[in-house]
Amino acid sequence: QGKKLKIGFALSGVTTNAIFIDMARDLERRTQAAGYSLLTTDIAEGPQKIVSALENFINAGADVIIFQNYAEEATADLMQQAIDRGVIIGSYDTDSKIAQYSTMASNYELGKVIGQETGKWVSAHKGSKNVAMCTYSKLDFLVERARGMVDGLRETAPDAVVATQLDAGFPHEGVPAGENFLQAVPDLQAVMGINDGGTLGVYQAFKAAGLNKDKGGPVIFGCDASLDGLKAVKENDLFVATVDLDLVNQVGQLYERCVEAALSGTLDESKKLVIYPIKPVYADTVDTYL
Amino acid sequence: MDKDSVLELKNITKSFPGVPRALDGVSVSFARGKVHALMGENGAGKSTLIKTLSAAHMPNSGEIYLNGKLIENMTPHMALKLGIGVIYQEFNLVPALSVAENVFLGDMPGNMVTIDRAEVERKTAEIFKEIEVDIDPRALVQDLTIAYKQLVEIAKALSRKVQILILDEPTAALTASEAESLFRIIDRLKVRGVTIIYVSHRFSEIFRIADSITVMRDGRVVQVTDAKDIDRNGLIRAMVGRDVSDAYPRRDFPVGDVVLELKGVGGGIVENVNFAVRKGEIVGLGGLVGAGRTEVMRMVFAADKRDTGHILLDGDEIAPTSPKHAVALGIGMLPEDRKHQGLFLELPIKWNITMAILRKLSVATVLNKAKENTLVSDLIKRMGVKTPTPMQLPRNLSGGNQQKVGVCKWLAAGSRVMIFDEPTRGVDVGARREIYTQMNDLCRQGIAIVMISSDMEELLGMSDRIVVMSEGEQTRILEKDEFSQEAVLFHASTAK
Amino acid sequence: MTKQLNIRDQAVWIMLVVITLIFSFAVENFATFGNFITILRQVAIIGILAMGMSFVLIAGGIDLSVGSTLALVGMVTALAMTTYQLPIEVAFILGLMIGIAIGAVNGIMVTITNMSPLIMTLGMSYVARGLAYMTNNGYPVYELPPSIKVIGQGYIFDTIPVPVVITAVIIILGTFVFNKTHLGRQIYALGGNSEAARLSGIAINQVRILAYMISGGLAAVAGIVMMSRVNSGQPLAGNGLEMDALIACVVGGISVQGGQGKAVGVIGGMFVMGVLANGMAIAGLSDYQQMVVKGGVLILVVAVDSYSRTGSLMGWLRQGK
Amino acid sequence: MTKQLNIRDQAVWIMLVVITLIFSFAVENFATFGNFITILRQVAIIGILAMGMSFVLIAGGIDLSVGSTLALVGMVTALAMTTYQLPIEVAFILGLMIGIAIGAVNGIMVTITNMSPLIMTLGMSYVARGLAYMTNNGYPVYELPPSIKVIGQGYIFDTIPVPVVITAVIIILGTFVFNKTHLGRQIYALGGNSEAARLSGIAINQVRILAYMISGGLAAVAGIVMMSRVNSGQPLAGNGLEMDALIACVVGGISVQGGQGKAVGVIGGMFVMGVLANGMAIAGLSDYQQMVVKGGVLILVVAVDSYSRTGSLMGWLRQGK
Ligand SMILES: Nc1ncnc2c1ncn2[C@@H]1O[C@H](COP(=O)(O)OP(=O)(O)OP(=O)(O)O)[C@@H](O)[C@H]1O
Ligand SMILES: Nc1ncnc2c1ncn2[C@@H]1O[C@H](COP(=O)(O)OP(=O)(O)OP(=O)(O)O)[C@@H](O)[C@H]1O
Ligand SMILES: [Mg+2]
Ligand SMILES: [Mg+2]
Repeated sequence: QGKKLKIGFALSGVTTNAIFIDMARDLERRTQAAGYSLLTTDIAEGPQKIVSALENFINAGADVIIFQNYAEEATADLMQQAIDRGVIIGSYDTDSKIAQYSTMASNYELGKVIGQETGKWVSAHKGSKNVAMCTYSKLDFLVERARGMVDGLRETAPDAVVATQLDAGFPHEGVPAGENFLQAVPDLQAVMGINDGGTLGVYQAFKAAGLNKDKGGPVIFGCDASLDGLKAVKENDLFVATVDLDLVNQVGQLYERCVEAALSGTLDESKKLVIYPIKPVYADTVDTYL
Repeated sequence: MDKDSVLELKNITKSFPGVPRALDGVSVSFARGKVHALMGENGAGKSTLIKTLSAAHMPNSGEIYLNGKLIENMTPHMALKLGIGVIYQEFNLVPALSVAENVFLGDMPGNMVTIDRAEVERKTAEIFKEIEVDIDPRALVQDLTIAYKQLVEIAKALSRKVQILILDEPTAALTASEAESLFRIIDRLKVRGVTIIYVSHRFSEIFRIADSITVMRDGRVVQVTDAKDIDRNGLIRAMVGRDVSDAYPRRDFPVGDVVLELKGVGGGIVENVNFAVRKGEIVGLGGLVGAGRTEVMRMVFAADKRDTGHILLDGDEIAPTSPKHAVALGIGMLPEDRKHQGLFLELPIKWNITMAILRKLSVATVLNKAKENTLVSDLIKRMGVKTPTPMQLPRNLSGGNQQKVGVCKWLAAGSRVMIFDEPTRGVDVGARREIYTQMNDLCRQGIAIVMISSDMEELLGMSDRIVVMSEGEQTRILEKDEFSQEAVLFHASTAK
Repeated sequence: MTKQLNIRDQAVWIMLVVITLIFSFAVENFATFGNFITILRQVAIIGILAMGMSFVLIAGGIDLSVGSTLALVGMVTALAMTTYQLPIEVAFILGLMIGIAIGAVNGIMVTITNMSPLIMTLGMSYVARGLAYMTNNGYPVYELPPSIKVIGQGYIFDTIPVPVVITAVIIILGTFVFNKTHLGRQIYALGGNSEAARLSGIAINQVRILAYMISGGLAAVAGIVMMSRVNSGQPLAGNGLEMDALIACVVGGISVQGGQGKAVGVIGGMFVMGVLANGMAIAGLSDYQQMVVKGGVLILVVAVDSYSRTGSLMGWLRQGK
Repeated sequence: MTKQLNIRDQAVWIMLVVITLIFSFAVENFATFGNFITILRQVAIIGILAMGMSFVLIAGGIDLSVGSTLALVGMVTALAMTTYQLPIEVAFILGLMIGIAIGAVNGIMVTITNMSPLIMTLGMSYVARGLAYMTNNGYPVYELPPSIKVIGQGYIFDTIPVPVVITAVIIILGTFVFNKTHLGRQIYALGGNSEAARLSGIAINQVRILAYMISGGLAAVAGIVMMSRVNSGQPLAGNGLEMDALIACVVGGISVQGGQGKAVGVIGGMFVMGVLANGMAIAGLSDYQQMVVKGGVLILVVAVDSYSRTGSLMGWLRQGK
């Protein structure tokens, strides 16, 4: 006890994506309160960046490393090396064979929930059954999520078709994507997205085109339950739902487990893998998240 | 075919966009061990002919025979291998490489893979010794002045075992003494059986070295004679198609008050230069290569930094801080290196000519294009710039015509003091005469002129006074009655 | 000469027509009025950036900082209007001044140190991007005053998007500057041969700095339009747009060597890129395929353009063999 | 002259020492042997790319396709070894040949059409990146043969990482080529004045194409090292590394204007960037701060380097005013 810990934290999008920034802020708060130091690195540039980040964390003398472990084969040796030195590793997004603790929701399963919710809506409403999709094909775990989205949609709306799809992970990418959706599929019924960022841009484009719920404009399903996504849901217009993963809290808990282990030297095997809950958030429940 | 003929051209034609007949069925042969002068007005096609010989250009049609053998699909590499060496009118050096590496560029001593640097430098030093110049083989070419670059070009051509050596205006940037050592080299090569093709606008040189003279006009060979069978006037007539008075045009109007005065100007290698120029007067600056003439006048124009001394304009001290400032004060300067300092090779001739007077041509920053057009076509006509249209790019003009464009720019500027640095470099007799007339015209309008020239005849012929410089210092001011080649040379080589 | 000039100036237009025709026939829903307006709106921002970039390119430089400048200006302007509650006009002027200041720093540094503009503006792009993030700790800025939406999302006469009008005005002004004013001529002179320009009495330092300031200022305008289009300040906005703007210029015939090209080519360049991106998106090409096609078309247009200027393949090949 | 030369060649080394000292004193855990080795390993790949890039830069071109080439080669090599079960050596040769082929296409296109190398290789970078994704539908390739791990992760004498050895060998070879061989000097000549080189009988087309092939080939080597370092083929690998390689070259004194700089500067350049990135990360600077510092240092080094060559500030300012 009373030890000054050093925490390394690496996520893809931690500099750019609101929900991930929220996580970093949360950890900042927690570390500051305890008087620990925190190193944060964005690893969106790909696995080579994870490798460098881990190397740097290890050399910096980190006691705990939490990172988005989306390419474990790339980092297996380094992770082992860190553990051998007594570092506690928290694996985010992957059930790690090596890390002491993991927390995750399978990206495929997550995608499935997005797809299922969209499908439910499509089935329940009259319309063209044409669905557009925001993807982000540069990162393979998001390719995986998109696969789940398509399968989920098919489950709950067998007659729906993914009529068009474009890469859009951020609002400024979502705006032109939304415009193109409208042009490519004039009778579009719904849009499902791999996250909130891109779909918020789509939402903006739809609003700019004068579409709204009353006019029967295409509805939007996001993911991540970011603050801005939740606010959009609360407007109770085209942005119908987002999906909550309790992300900030889950990562916070992962952090607490790792810190506990680092301080006490013992692991809580019962919490080795925590799967976070996946819950769609609609306008009626949104207030509990805000 | 002539038995002595080394090189024979048959029916060579070459066209450029906008210039359908740069070469128009040229047939000519060059004999072994002879010096062939190639003469003609600016734009006659001399450089183009040379470039087809070295495969810098591909001719549209025609045949080239070397030692009686037809050469097909020539490349520059092949031309060099066949022993055709060329010193081009425009420099072809690599600025960031050393002098030695430039001399042996494309043909460096060494084995298949590696080069032998020491050998390169040793051999270069040898060549410099032979041609009696003093350049450090390890210096970078970018640090050399234009005249030294020319000497490097010469060394470069000599570094190869040539059987035909082509020189395109090699002395345009040289003074008499460097030129003389070049002639001695040519004499020696001739004895070894090397064929020389020599392009120049300087008649004295031609009669000094040429065995035979080939005259071109409008892309055609109009006359081939033995040098001894033709005189200067005959040659001019053959070139220009009319008589051009040989003497320098006279100025017979009074000179006025002092306009520009230099007092103790120094900076760089230059120290303590003092002279004055009056209204309507041409002051010549003479000296050997690297004497610092260009440098002095660049300081006056504020193109380079001046360390000491005073410059007076109409008796008032001025301290121009930039060329823009100098131009605003009424000073103009035609630089010596037209390719790098004078022209915008990729911008239309028209734009080139008005570049120094954009402000005058515009009202509230908007250009008056009608005014620009009349001004430009007027100047093009007056100077006889040979171009299909004012929108032509200077890159596509012959060397002499490029020079005329540069002169036009400063004629347009209407400065009160004009600095001409080698104003007729590469310019043919006819056009030379035109430039001189224009300079006299400027004098008549009361403009003061400083003329830097390495052409002795021009210096003696055009100047009212000659300031002679040597190694950065002013050694003597010669008045008109003291003018002579010997006097200039004597003071130019006076050591400090 | 004249004939050659025509081919070279037209390469981009020919390509534009070809691409448009292909998409019109091959892709359902492409050739509609609505989509035409969509394309216009989508190219507007690139058009503004490209117009600014063309000043720097023709002056013999390059400006890779425009994408980040756009983001920083968007963030600062958005924050000024929200967190700091400044009047909209003040926020806009602040944004513009930041853009111009960034341009001035680029220009002054390049001028004083004579460093490569590529590196200077690349470095500046990192700095400006980092600052854009830092202004709001990485978060976007939402809840802008509703009245600014008209800039990015509004229409004139109910059909022409406001950003398109802004771009059109900027391109007309830019073309005027290049063709009719002495500043335009001086920019060509600077890019064509800076030493000759200096010795012609042109204040090349001023002209160069001005060119970068224009580029920075127009990046700021683009930033404000983007902010309004996305209805928020986004720190990642404009990421990579510097390359798109550069491509629009080069495809439009403006040489990265400086001193060459016509500002009007920017229009052709931005439409080639815009039609291509929109057409492929509507056709449903995957992102991967889009990358390949975009790269291929870029190479093709510039290769044809450049080749038509430098003349015969075989001649060239033989020469340097 | 000699004095000037010294300053100019040493700017990068002085900067390196300064940065290293600052980090050593200010940042705990920076100045350790382990971290020194880490930095070496982290710069190795950039060093390989930068060495290749320096050939193209000195020849007067630029190669923005190396990052994508690295990814494509990594993917193809990985697939060849896994899905297609080819022997490791065959897969490596295949990867190398792809890199060299990409370089050849770059070089040939630039040579034939005389187009801007910036645009050609930028276009190629899109194409190669798209292809890298397409080879395995956007997914990485895992489960490589264990034996290849040694290339990216192994050690020699238990201390020196294998990638570092590979980089060292490549830099030594590259320096030899530049300083001692005909090809090296011809590359300088080509970059310094291509027309002079041509008329001196240098086969400039061949030399240029060769330079691009070397760059492509070394990008392929970097791709194989990267593949082994991350123990998988990754379509996103090398993203942005072309800029880092370019920066390493320029910081090391290699001019983007061509014809100038020393290959050995690449070492200094890559260490400045590597030490900076590592030191800031260990110091716990945020990514935003890192961006700002990286941009600032880039500007600073190149500005100082360039300024020390072009001489006095006031003189320059006065002249072009
Ligand atoms: N690359 C080119 N493109 C277009 N026209 C050209 C080109 N090179 C030369 N010309 C034209 O060909 C003609 C012959 O030019 P050339 O350079 O051979 O003349 P020259 O006799 O060497 O003249 P000078 O004495 O001025 O050097 C001129 O009309 C010139 O404008
Ligand atoms: N041996 C040399 N090698 C290289 N440069 C030299 C040498 N001697 C003098 N110089 C340079 O020559 C310059 C002076 O030349 P400047 O151009 O002013 O002379 P100039 O009389 O106009 O002669 P020219 O223009 O014919 O060379 C100085 O900058 C000096 O550094
Ligand atoms: Mg000529
Ligand atoms: Mg001189």
